[in-house]
Amino acid sequence: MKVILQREVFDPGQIINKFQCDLKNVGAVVNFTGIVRNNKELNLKKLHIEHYPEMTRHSLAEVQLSSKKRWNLQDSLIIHRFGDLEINEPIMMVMTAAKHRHEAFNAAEFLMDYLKSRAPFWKKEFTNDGSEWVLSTEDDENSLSRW
Amino acid sequence: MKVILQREVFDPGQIINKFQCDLKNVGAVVNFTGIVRNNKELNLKKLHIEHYPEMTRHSLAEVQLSSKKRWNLQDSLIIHRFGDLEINEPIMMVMTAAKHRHEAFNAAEFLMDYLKSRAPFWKKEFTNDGSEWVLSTEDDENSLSRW
Amino acid sequence: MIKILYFSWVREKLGISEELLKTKANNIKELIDELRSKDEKYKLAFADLDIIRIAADQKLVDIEYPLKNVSEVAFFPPMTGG
Amino acid sequence: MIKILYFSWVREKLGISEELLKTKANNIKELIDELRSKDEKYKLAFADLDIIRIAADQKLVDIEYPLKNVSEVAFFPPMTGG
Repeated sequence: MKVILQREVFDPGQIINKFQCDLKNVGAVVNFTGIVRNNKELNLKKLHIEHYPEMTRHSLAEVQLSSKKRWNLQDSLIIHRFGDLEINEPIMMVMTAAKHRHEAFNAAEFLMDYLKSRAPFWKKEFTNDGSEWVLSTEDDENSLSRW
Repeated sequence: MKVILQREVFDPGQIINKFQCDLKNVGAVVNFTGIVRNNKELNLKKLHIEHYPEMTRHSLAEVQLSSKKRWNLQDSLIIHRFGDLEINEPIMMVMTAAKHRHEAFNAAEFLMDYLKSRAPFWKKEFTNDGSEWVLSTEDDENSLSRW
Repeated sequence: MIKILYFSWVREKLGISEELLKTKANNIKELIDELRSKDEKYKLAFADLDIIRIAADQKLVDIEYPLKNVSEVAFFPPMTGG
Repeated sequence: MIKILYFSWVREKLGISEELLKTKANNIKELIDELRSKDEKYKLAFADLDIIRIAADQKLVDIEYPLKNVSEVAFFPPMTGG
């Protein structure tokens, strides 16, 4: 289990292969990759991500541990970037590995719901017209309640 | 949208990167990889997969199309191997790409549930003691009903 | 003439993966009865229809499915892919 | 002495990312009242507490949370990561 916070762009395929390579007798691996997409006005110049590093590390490590127990995961990995990101670059990735697919899927969705509403990251969109903080959605605030 | 049926082992990371590279303005990519794991007795020598190629192609292409509409997918990909497979090799992979994560997750889970119970593949386990066809599970037979 | 395909242990029990059959069966049920009457092997392969799945022209169908215009029927156990 | 951190637009409205404060506040609510009384900027940043989230020693807490033994408090808007 690992939490990686980094400024640099990462290579999803390379990380997935490395993650799978280290597994032993696992049947199911689920991966979610979040990618920077354009805004509604299609004029995004860059996305900036601010975070609260110590809290991010603590809270993600804790939620990883509880998801490991709950879904009997063999392993999981969370990568999240901060700083300046370009359109089409990966923002973050969650990986889970378990014996069976439902466990791996559920754990990955849970980790994503947690990340969206409880991990201290904030996105700011920069356009030609200036910059604006992204607002949280009702959906993201409520998704965690299903677990 | 593509369905790939092949005997040869594939490189999950390479396929994921290729898939993501071709996407435009997508926010969420989900990947499921199924991996050959040992049997309960821990004496698996190889896994053999038989299939019904024409039906596989038809049925998977059809279910891909309906999942695309239902979850507003930008793209999806299904790879499934047949023939002889070794422990820890990838068996199959499902990828989905959508604007939002719930759509990508739901479509990937639906495609997996379909694959498990409706796509004409059969697994046979070879051990030192001989060979045996894998039995379908109640769970796999019923999972599709939730969609 | 109808083409019949067998997969997995159905194929193994019968010792063949496909055959062509001239049949007057109106539906799958009648086709299975006809096959059963051919040979002991078929009786064994089709002993428990709960664990047999059927495709007509590559679509999953049930045992009542009519054979009119069907050119390919396949018999196999529940799927275990993925 | 308590360390206070500000993130995202809370940080921008205040013009600082952290400060050290000597406070007699018993809980977060009292701490916010104290900050509000300091300066117009704080009044603006803490105008709508529905859109403020609070962490005490890096754990999410609510406004009634006691400050006893807490050494670091953070104020920020709802998270938008992932």
